[in-house]
Amino acid sequence: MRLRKLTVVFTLLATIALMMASCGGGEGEGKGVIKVGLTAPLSGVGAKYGQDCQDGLSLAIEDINAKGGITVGGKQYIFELYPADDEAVPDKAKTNAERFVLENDIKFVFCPLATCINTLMDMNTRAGEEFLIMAYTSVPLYAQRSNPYMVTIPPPFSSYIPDFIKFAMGKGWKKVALLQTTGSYGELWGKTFKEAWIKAGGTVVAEAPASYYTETDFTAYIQKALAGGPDVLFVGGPSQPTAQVMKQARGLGFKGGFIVIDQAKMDEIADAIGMDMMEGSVGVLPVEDSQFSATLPFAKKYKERFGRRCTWETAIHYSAFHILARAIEKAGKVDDVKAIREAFNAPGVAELSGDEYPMAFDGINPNTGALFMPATASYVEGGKFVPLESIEWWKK
Amino acid sequence: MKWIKEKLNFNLLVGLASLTLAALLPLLLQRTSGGKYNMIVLTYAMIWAVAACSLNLILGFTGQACLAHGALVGIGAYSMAIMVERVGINYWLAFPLTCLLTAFIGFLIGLPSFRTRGPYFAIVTLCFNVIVYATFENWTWLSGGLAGQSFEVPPVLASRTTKYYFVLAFLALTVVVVRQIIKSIVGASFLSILSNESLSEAVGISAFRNKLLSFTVSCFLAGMAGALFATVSGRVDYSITSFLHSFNILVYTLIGGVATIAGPVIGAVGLYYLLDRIKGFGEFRYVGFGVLLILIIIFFPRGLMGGINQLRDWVKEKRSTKVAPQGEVGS
Amino acid sequence: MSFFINQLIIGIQLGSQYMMMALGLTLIFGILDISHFAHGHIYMVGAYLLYTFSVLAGINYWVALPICMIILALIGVLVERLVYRPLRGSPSINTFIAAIGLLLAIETLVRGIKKDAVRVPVPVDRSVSVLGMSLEVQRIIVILGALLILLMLQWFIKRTRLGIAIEAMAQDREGASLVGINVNRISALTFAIASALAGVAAVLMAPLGAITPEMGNPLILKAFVIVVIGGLGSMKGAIFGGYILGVIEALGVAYISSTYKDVFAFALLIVILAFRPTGLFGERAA
Amino acid sequence: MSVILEVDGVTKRFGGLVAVNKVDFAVEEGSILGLIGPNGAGKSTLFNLIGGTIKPDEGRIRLDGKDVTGWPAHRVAREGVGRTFQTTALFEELPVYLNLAIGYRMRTKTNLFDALLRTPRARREQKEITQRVIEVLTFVGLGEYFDRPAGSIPQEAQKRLAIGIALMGRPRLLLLDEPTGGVGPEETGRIIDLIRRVRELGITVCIIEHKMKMVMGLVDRLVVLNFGVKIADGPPQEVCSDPSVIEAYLGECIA
Repeated sequence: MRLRKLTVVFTLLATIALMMASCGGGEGEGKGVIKVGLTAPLSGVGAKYGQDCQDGLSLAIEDINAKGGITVGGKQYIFELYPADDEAVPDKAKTNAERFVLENDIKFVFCPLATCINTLMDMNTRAGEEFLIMAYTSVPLYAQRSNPYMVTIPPPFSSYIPDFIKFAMGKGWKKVALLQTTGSYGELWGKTFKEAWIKAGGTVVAEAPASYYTETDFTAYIQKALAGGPDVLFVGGPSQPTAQVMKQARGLGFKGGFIVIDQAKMDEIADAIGMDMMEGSVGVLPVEDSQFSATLPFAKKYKERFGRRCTWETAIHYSAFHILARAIEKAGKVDDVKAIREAFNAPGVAELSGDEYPMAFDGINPNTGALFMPATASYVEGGKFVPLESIEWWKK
Repeated sequence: MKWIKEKLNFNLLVGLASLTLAALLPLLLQRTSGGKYNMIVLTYAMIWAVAACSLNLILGFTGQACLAHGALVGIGAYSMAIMVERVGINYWLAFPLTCLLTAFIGFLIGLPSFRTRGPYFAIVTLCFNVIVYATFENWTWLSGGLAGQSFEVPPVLASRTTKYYFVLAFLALTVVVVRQIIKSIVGASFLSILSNESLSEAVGISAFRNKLLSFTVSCFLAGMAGALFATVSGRVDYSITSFLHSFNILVYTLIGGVATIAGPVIGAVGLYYLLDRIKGFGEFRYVGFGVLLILIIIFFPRGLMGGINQLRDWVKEKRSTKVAPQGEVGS
Repeated sequence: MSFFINQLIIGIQLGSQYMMMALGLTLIFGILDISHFAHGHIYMVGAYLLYTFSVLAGINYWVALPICMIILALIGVLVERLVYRPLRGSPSINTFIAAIGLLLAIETLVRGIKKDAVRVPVPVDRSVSVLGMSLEVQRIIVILGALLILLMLQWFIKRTRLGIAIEAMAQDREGASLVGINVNRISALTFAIASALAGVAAVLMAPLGAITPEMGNPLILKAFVIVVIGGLGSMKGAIFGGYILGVIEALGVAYISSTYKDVFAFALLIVILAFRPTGLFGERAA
Repeated sequence: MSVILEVDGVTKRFGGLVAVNKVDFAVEEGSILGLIGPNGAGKSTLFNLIGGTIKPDEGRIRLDGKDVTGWPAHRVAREGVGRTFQTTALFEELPVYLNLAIGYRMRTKTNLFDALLRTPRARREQKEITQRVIEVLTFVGLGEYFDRPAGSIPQEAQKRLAIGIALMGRPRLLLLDEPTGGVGPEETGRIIDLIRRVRELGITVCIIEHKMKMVMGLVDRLVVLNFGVKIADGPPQEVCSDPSVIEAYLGECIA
């Protein structure tokens, strides 16, 4: 018995030692290396989301490095990605960022979650430890407090709302029932949408937000929503449960339309429940129906390689990374965060064409650091996605 | 009692030595930026060690499995941040107030909960945690929603090194508090409930009151862990109230060694550090961690410290020919 | 009125699922004193097994049902053998830690194999109209299936030698081992039955939703709440508790607040336990 | 002599079963009362009722004239009732001296703050506890085991320890539930001797016992229970010749 115990102890110790040993990262070669951090949920519920983001960055780095990297101040540099799991918990994102900055000497950190970005914003301006946050969130955090070293990639979620409402009202739908996810993000969306909807002359007949993360059966919620006799349901959270809500609503005899918040991906919903059930839905345009000519080939290449559907997370991270690379090149320095952030403002840097990149960008707001990425909604009619005109929200 | 004194002195010596070591560590760590990172990780780890010690008081020494410590730490963190930022109370006043508030909330939870026993109590506290989490997640006025509640730390505590020492001081205080309680007749009453509840009732110890007392103290310390968390992180959001934290604290306590004074500290600091270090292994690290948990709990049911104690007893047994210490019962 | 009745039916269907999970848990607790917190993950594995057989291998849904049950029962036996048996006699908090380790390992493993959520088609893809509101046939199958399973289990417990041994052990563990009941065999059997029950629940419920590695988490919490409300180890408690919680949840969403639904369900439990510290059907504390 | 314990028409039902049925008796101060009866007669239940572990459905229990019916166990204990349990109850993982110290807890006033700050009161009481532990340790003769975990000492020593724990709080009434159960004849003598010495301290003793020989020589009075009902009450010799008792015991009593 004692011997067995000892064996176990030694095995454990050996495993731990091995783990520790193999923790050291690989060293760069002759060229200079620019390290880029990503803190995202890479395990747990959000693992797929984080993986999509990581894939976008990895592909971009692969492509750039294959072309020999970038030239900064006459020296060749290649990129290296440091992904770290934060399990969608802000204080883990925070320690990840601390590690990036202190252990890995990283100056650029991508982060795809609003709560986590918030904690990063507390720390990226410390003297001597500055880093640039590449924020992937449709919550306009810059509106609440400015951060000199933050670049926000996607459009604010509110830019979709006018199109959503115009579409729904155009169908003659006036009564909406709110059925989006609970939690802070869902609440924010719900509140903003509700105000706009009422302002546009609509009414809210029922409110039954459900926890998309823990519920598996939404019938009770849907029945409550349907009891008010709505023309259209406001739904959305992660794609899978959103699909579930829509399917069950149809199962319960709902014939109207759906307004789907941007967190849910229309193509994933279509995969899950088919286009028939989505008739009359409006949401974010799916990747494969993009108006940009470079998107579809990118998505195809991605699918061939990873066997999974390409999401906007991947496409947008891929594109945004190229903007970052250009800014570094333009700044002529690899570690001066201030200069690099300013280089984003230079003409041409934050402008990508949709013919070359899966997502087009049209510049940056020099003050807030929000990139100008068009928001495009689409609705489902006759079993097909019909894109609406892309919204150049920054012009309003 | 002489022999106790000898043993205590040995433990005291080990404790003081570790404290000195911990106090000297920053001098080394400060030199490199990688070291600074380790300091941050250790600071967080020590906060969880405070929480684990607080759980140990109610779980290890009183025998009541509480699964609400995540919520309690969260309540502490939020109350600290809200008191300082929204109410405008001075930091140094808010700190003790936070501990007292958390203790009071714990007292209120304890009143109905301690009517139940064993697994029932565990589930009641787990439910409380779920309620707290759902409330903080959805009631954005209270929790600050996605942004959470930001928190201005007094300038004295701004640097990493002072934060480290600040947390270390409170960890040391926690250990001393737990020790003082456990080595006293008050702690003996707690132990008696853990050991045999009906007998302790029969010798005039009210199990209900003592459990409540132990739980209230435990909540006080959990609130302190929360206040420290707010101090170190500078921002509190609803994820801190998650019951996953309760599970983590429980794991730290049990793996380190339940019902020992050093166990929870070793468990929390060791495991937190280890889990941070193996982040690079991708998702599958949790398969390994899960299996590791099972193996440890099977082969070392009393945790690491329990294992060490067993080993020590075994060595002692081998070495010494037993001398009955007749008539040496002096204090 | 029809809205109320519809919510009631939904509640009963939710309750059927809860009941099947809670029954397994309460059996395991009553007989072995184990808080099998990984039971929800066994359920999740069951759903993935269904996906494997019915979607990937193309086996008929109704044929896949018993296969999944059997495989899950074997997994249950394995879990008992490898994880819980070495822990027999140690404090229940230790088995709880082991359960946490187990669920971490299972969930991560499954997610590592299949990252995306999967779905299985509904075997009877139709809806019927009940009092002016339509209802998927699968829901009725869940309700009836659960009842059938319940009856079979009752028959097994009351009429077969093994079943009687199980009940005897649930009521008096020490006594049972004294009269020569083989404890090892009974615990393996208990895990097999509980896991098979989870398998039925998974197979019946899976077509109604997405299959994800974390689908067991909310369910296990609810199931534990039910077991505790009903009284640990009480089968009657698990059955009633399951239906009660399902109905309360459905009505709570409809008439109180959907956002704070869980808060009400869990608060209810605290209130119940404050007045009946050992649950509704648990034996009274001396 | 005054009556210290008065049991007045006490009834306890478990489900449909009446475990204790309208039992009344009184115990005089300084005496030893024996409580006998076949298995399942309700003797231990009666002790649990007196000790406050369970509450009676009917009837009153008075200590020194004070009505303690339905009081929780810890309050009854503070009134001066010490007790042992049928299956020897100890704090098994804790060392013997701590077992005893816990028994004295109810006589101390040290609170949490005293303990944290080691106030003069805490120190004084700590000394007091130590003294009392030594006293009792010597009295029950467990000095050699004082630092051993209580669960690891011999069966008979455990029985004496259980009595010691009950004695720590200076009880006036001691309830002993089969103090010699499962103990060999030689060691039984030591325990009986201990009980006699307890009585010499002026402590009233109620004792449940199966070993008739031992009971006969020890007690001043006998109460006999059968199926929850008191069937006899009086001096030992008198009770033993009672025909209903002989019937209940199938003549075993005389032996």
